[in-house]
Amino acid sequence: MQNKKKNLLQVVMDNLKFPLLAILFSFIVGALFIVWTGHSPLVAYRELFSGSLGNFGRFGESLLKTTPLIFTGVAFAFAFRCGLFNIGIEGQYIMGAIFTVGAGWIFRDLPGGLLIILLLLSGILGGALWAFIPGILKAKRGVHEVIVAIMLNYTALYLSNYIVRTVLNPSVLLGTEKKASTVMLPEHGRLLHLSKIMPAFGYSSVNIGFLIAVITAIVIWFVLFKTTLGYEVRSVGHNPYASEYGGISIAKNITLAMVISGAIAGLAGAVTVAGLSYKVDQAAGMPGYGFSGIAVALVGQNHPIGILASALLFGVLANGERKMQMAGIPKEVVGIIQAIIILFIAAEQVAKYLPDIKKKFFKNKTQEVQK
Amino acid sequence: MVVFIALLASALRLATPLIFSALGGVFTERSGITNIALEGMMIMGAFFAILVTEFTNMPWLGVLAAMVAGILTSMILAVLSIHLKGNQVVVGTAINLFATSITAFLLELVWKRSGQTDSVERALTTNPFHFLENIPLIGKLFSGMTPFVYLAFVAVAVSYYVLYKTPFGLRIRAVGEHPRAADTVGINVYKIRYICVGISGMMAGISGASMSLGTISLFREGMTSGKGFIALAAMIFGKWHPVGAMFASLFFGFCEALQIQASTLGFDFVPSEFLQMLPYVATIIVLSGFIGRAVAPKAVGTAYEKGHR
Amino acid sequence: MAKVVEMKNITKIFPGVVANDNVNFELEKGEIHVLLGENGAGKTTLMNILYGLYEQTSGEIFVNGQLVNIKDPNIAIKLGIGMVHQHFMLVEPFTVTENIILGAETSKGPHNIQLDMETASKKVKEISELYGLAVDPNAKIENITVGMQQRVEILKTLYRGAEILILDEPTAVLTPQEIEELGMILKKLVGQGKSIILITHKLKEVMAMSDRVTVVRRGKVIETLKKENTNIDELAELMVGRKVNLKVDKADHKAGKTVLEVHGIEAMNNRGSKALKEISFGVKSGEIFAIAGVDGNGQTELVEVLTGLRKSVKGTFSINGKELQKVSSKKIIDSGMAHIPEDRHKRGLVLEHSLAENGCLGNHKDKPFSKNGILNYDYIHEYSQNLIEEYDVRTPSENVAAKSLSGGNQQKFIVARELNRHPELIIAAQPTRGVDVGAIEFIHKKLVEQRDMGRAVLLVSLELDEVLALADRIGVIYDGQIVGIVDGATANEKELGIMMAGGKVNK
Amino acid sequence: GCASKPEPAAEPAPAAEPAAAEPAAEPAAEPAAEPAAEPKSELVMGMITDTGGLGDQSFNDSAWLGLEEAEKQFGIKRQVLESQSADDYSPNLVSFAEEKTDIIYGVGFLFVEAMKAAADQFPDQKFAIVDSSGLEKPNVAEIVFAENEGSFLVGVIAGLKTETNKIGFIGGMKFPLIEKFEYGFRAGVKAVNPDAEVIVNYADSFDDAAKGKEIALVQHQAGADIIFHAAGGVGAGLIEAAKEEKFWAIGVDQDQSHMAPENVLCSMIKRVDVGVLSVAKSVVDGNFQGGTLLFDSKNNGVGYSDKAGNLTDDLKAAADKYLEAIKAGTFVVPATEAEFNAFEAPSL
Ligand SMILES: Nc1ncnc2c1ncn2[C@@H]1O[C@H](COP(=O)(O)OP(=O)(O)OP(=O)(O)O)[C@@H](O)[C@H]1O
Ligand SMILES: Nc1ncnc2c1ncn2[C@@H]1O[C@H](COP(=O)(O)OP(=O)(O)OP(=O)(O)O)[C@@H](O)[C@H]1O
Ligand SMILES: [Mg+2]
Ligand SMILES: [Mg+2]
Repeated sequence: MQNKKKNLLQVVMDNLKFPLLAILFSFIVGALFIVWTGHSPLVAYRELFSGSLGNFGRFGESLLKTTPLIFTGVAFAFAFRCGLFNIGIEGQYIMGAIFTVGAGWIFRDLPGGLLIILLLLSGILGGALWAFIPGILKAKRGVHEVIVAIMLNYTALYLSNYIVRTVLNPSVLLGTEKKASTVMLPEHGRLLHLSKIMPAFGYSSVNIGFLIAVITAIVIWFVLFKTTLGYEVRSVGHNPYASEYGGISIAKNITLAMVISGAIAGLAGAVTVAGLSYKVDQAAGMPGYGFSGIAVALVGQNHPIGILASALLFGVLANGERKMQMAGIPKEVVGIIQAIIILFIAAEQVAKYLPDIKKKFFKNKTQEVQK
Repeated sequence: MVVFIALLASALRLATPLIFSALGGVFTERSGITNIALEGMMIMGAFFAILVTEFTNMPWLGVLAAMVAGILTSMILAVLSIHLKGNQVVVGTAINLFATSITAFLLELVWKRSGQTDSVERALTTNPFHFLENIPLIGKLFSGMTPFVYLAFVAVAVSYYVLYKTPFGLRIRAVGEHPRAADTVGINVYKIRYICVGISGMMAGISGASMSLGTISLFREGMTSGKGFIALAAMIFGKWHPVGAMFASLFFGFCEALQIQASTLGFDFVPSEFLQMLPYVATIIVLSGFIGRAVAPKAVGTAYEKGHR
Repeated sequence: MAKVVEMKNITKIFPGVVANDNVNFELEKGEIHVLLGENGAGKTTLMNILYGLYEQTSGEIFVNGQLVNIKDPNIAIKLGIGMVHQHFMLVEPFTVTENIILGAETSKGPHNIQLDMETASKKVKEISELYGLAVDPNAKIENITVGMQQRVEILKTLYRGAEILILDEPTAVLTPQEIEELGMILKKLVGQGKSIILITHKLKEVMAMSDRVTVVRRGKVIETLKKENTNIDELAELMVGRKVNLKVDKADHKAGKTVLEVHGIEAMNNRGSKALKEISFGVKSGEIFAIAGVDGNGQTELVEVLTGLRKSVKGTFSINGKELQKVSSKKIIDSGMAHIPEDRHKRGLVLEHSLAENGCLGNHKDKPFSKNGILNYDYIHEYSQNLIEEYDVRTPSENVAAKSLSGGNQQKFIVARELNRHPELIIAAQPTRGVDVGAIEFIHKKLVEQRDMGRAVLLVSLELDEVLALADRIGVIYDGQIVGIVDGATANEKELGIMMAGGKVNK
Repeated sequence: GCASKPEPAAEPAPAAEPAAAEPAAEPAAEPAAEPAAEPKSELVMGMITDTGGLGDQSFNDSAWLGLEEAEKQFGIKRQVLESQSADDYSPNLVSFAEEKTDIIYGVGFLFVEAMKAAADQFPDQKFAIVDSSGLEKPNVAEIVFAENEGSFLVGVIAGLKTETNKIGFIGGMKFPLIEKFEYGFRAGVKAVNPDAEVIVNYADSFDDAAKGKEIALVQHQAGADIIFHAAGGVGAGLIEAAKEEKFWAIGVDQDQSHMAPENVLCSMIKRVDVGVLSVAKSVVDGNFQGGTLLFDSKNNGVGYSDKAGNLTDDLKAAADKYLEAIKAGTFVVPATEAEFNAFEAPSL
């Protein structure tokens, strides 16, 4: 038992070492850029962190920013565990959001609790449907999911715009004037703000969507590591041939993993709509959650619990960025910091190479071959 | 007829940046590297083309700068994915984010405002072969044709020649299919891959320049609007072949031109959103094998480890 | 005799493995020198060092008397060394000519930038005629036979002007006739002044083809002998390190009812051509039925069909009367089938999973491994601990990743898992490939034990010795057909060899 | 046009007159009344862009210009937050509110719902929203413009100027605000030249300048010799095309003639800067009030401008004739498709 605990600590340390290094490094590079703009990095970073952690309200706003990142990070990680690269979270999110609004209209007369559950389920359905396409095409026809998903992202964007402009437009449903957004979600279909339970959150609009996100992460952790479904998904991700040999259907698991990933992405859309925006706007571009989700998942080592931490980091960065902007520091600095974190994590092998390089240096011997 | 020529001319212009980037994609993927960073390299190219032209007033120097910027950006992908064996798609994603941020950052630094640079005085937006426009009937096809349009087709021919008619091309294709086989006959797999990623950076750089210097003579944030991803799709659509990639790019260009011309052609009863979806949906259908299966180079996406079996 | 290659005190250390330990090796001009050793003895490693694919940890190499530093294959090629690898290094969508000239292209045009395919084709033709290696220079690799592919590999080295040829297990994929042809080609090459290193662990080939033999065991050179001065038994003993008893002790078999019934099975291979043609046979309880044959005659496809990993296009098969040709592999497992796969890394294990998680692969959906979709890790761990203990798998614990085990121990773990299913039918495909002698004996013993317990065992093996030692009945597969079924006790090697080559035996 | 006192426009008439008055035409050129006399105020004014962000060549830039002017005139401090996505609107509002910013501008009609919620949440906080009305909150000033009127005027100019009887319009995205430009413009063309055809395209973007150029080229090839845009950054492509192919572009929001003096015929003017500045002034003066502030032709909130001098006197005279009629309420300029279809050109 003693032994096991030590192992756990070691595992945690091993997994943390690298992301922490990456974060540190990218903050240093970020500082160089800040200096370049003639600002003090110390001031900038103080603004950044006070703006996101300075008081409960601000912290609440950071959690609000964190919420969709948890979802999209976990969504990405789940597919990734099955060896799939779900770059289509963007589109699945959009579909989840628009489905939610649609359901909000159709079921507007249902009582609150039931309506909210239906809304979340609709979001899940929207995302899942959209992810089913690349999933089934990969499983049955071997089409690369990345390309299909990219194509579907744009398709979702335009489809959503069309729906906003016509089907769900207040001018169509309510006969009022035409708007660039859908009808609003009815009041009783909106998620409760946490400040209602914990007044300390004050003005912050962080809502129970955050709790849903955390629960989702925990559930996905359980599914991945404690259930046969997760076992099969991970097996297929590591070795599809062996999985097939063990009676596991590759096609089924690929499709399922993609669908679940999309469902989580869709849930992100649902929670954002029901907890924050209450509608969907006509948009000229992607919301960008998909790409952030990839980053969050990678920094979190594709582990749901790690993702909770890394989503919080990215949420803090994104929220704190506001205060940096207010202090006159270009918002791009945060983008650069994020890019460098991802690059660093992507090149994880650097760390593995370091000992090798050392060895070479000292012994000047043979090239080592990694298994 | 006039409308058709206009449509064609429009498609050619819209396809030009796609052709360059898709060719870049062909080179990288043929050598075994997935290149999702085309978009980022295009952004870099578009920006530095304008930056250098702004300060030197020599647009061709701007194009050169775009190429260099593209190549340098591509080297991030090369080093991280070839030597350090990082996940190629992840590295690409990061490069895209990086390029978006850094260009916006430099834009503010240099022009003291955000969003958009000034127009450069001299750009490359005009047809270098004006006499072609006097050809009866099809002359209109050439109006608004920038040097980049011609260059794109030259690039297709050169790429085809290099890939299929030279020893270097043979080696590229071998490295993408079976790097170990190439290694055992003394071909430096890493070197080939570096060169190919570099070529893609160069191509995407020109592609970006064709949009900034060649089209609107300024740089705007977000101006590439996902064209790098479309180029990637065009490359796959074109079955990893330069000529195929060209036709796929033309198809995408044509779809967009069609959408623009919808009202003149009289089918604006189709909601524009659906016309916009057309190329994407078409790609999915093609990829699904309903029109013919495309086969990727075997080794694409996997890092090659020397001395490993 | 001039020494063309001298390798002195070569040591190569991989993380955790000493693949070559102070090895000395010499090749004389105009000889065929066999490098003999068991799987994993270090033969390939030594040759990879000579060819510049690996760098030695220590030691020196002399080629034609010159001390050389072969950092990469380019240098080896310049020194006139050519290598035909164990796994062919051919680019499938390329033509024969393209493969041959790759890396040594002829060019023309200004600045020599253009590929000159005509000249290349001509040269390929010339060389292939000179050495009697007939190939079609314009055929695509994916469309020619394995034997042809091997010729292309040899041509590749000759095209580059190789004087020293290394062939790594060239016969594993060949039919007896092709092996004979290869022997003639090698003689011809030697006649033209080339020197050849031939890697194999097949003793008969040594006697047939070599001038001298160097025996390697566990990374060390045991001895170098002239062929005339040795015999098969001595070589076997040197290779393994002790008297080998190729006979496995087993009692007479008492076959019972037919467990596996295969009837008229046909299936395609990955390239879409027919790999199995009207295969029919049965395996009874209490017997070991072996499928013998040269690699690539449909064995892999047959096993895949029977285990549900490949769909058959025609025919039926059943376990205990239950028809299974259209069901999933999980259903087949549940019908009482256990499967030791031919490729443990590809099929047998999820290398990144722990041993515990590998131990329940295939059973993970069954009680008590899981209930209502939730895994019972306590039981899974306990179960794997038992497997490890019972089958003497050398590992620190069941928590380590499967990839950290040695090949032999991985194989033992797979055998443990499969046999512990208490199956009615065991399909063992190349169960001892690439494992050391100790493990081989252990696995053989286990298989016989299962037979004696009344289970049906289908053994698919490329090693004729293994087949002869274990089988009660032997079916010979050739070109996707069972060309004959003979009794294990009375079968002899010569008879089987003829059948494996597609010949008819008149009795 | 010459500066005339603007009338308080909206229904709940704001006590404070929109301070836009004086510098209506060239605010930057005319120094403020008594800049030195004004004590440096400690006021902080925050502005939140929509997803277009700064550099959109449209209302975000223009609003920022208004605050720049306020900074110059009243010594206030201005801060900006750029929204990355629609989900940022509400948190960005809250962020400023939490800092007790003296007034918060939300630029763009998409802010409306977020603004409504924020206004309830922070009843003591002053807000202003650009391009939207109908909130009717005491702490939200709503700055709206009669884009259709300005567009009508340039439509008149285009309708008279065209030689091919074909005129182009490029919109950013097809939503009501942009349609207001479209139908106002088309009504203007129709009023003076019922035979002229208006080719309409939407770019579905406010950034894709390349597409803007392509649309312009296509419209030009289809015969259009004058093209008007209401598409933010996409317009850069139109103006580039006009420069190359030597036809006329009509700018939007601000005078865009500097981008191509020889090819920008004139610009439709929408004084977001003035709107923003006037609300800023009301804050400085301490008479801020919620409610709608309409900027239309009457108070020179919209109009046309021709800094490059490309308009002949005839054209100007014609446009001014309609301007006066609009001011006088002789006719109402359509803003939607339905209104346009019902629109009868007035005979002046
Ligand atoms: N790339 C490598 N990295 C680490 N260990 C290796 C590598 N290649 C071989 N080995 C180890 O070196 C030893 C010798 O392997 P080698 O392939 O040379 O054997 P071999 O005699 O060719 O066997 P076979 O008959 O199976 O081909 C083995 O124990 C193997 O595990
Ligand atoms: N990179 C490696 N690291 C450690 N051991 C390795 C490595 N590659 C191969 N081996 C081991 O070396 C031994 C020989 O490897 P090899 O690749 O020849 O496979 P094999 O199982 O012998 O197959 P074959 O019968 O086709 O030769 C095997 O036991 C294998 O597990
Ligand atoms: Mg081997
Ligand atoms: Mg070997």
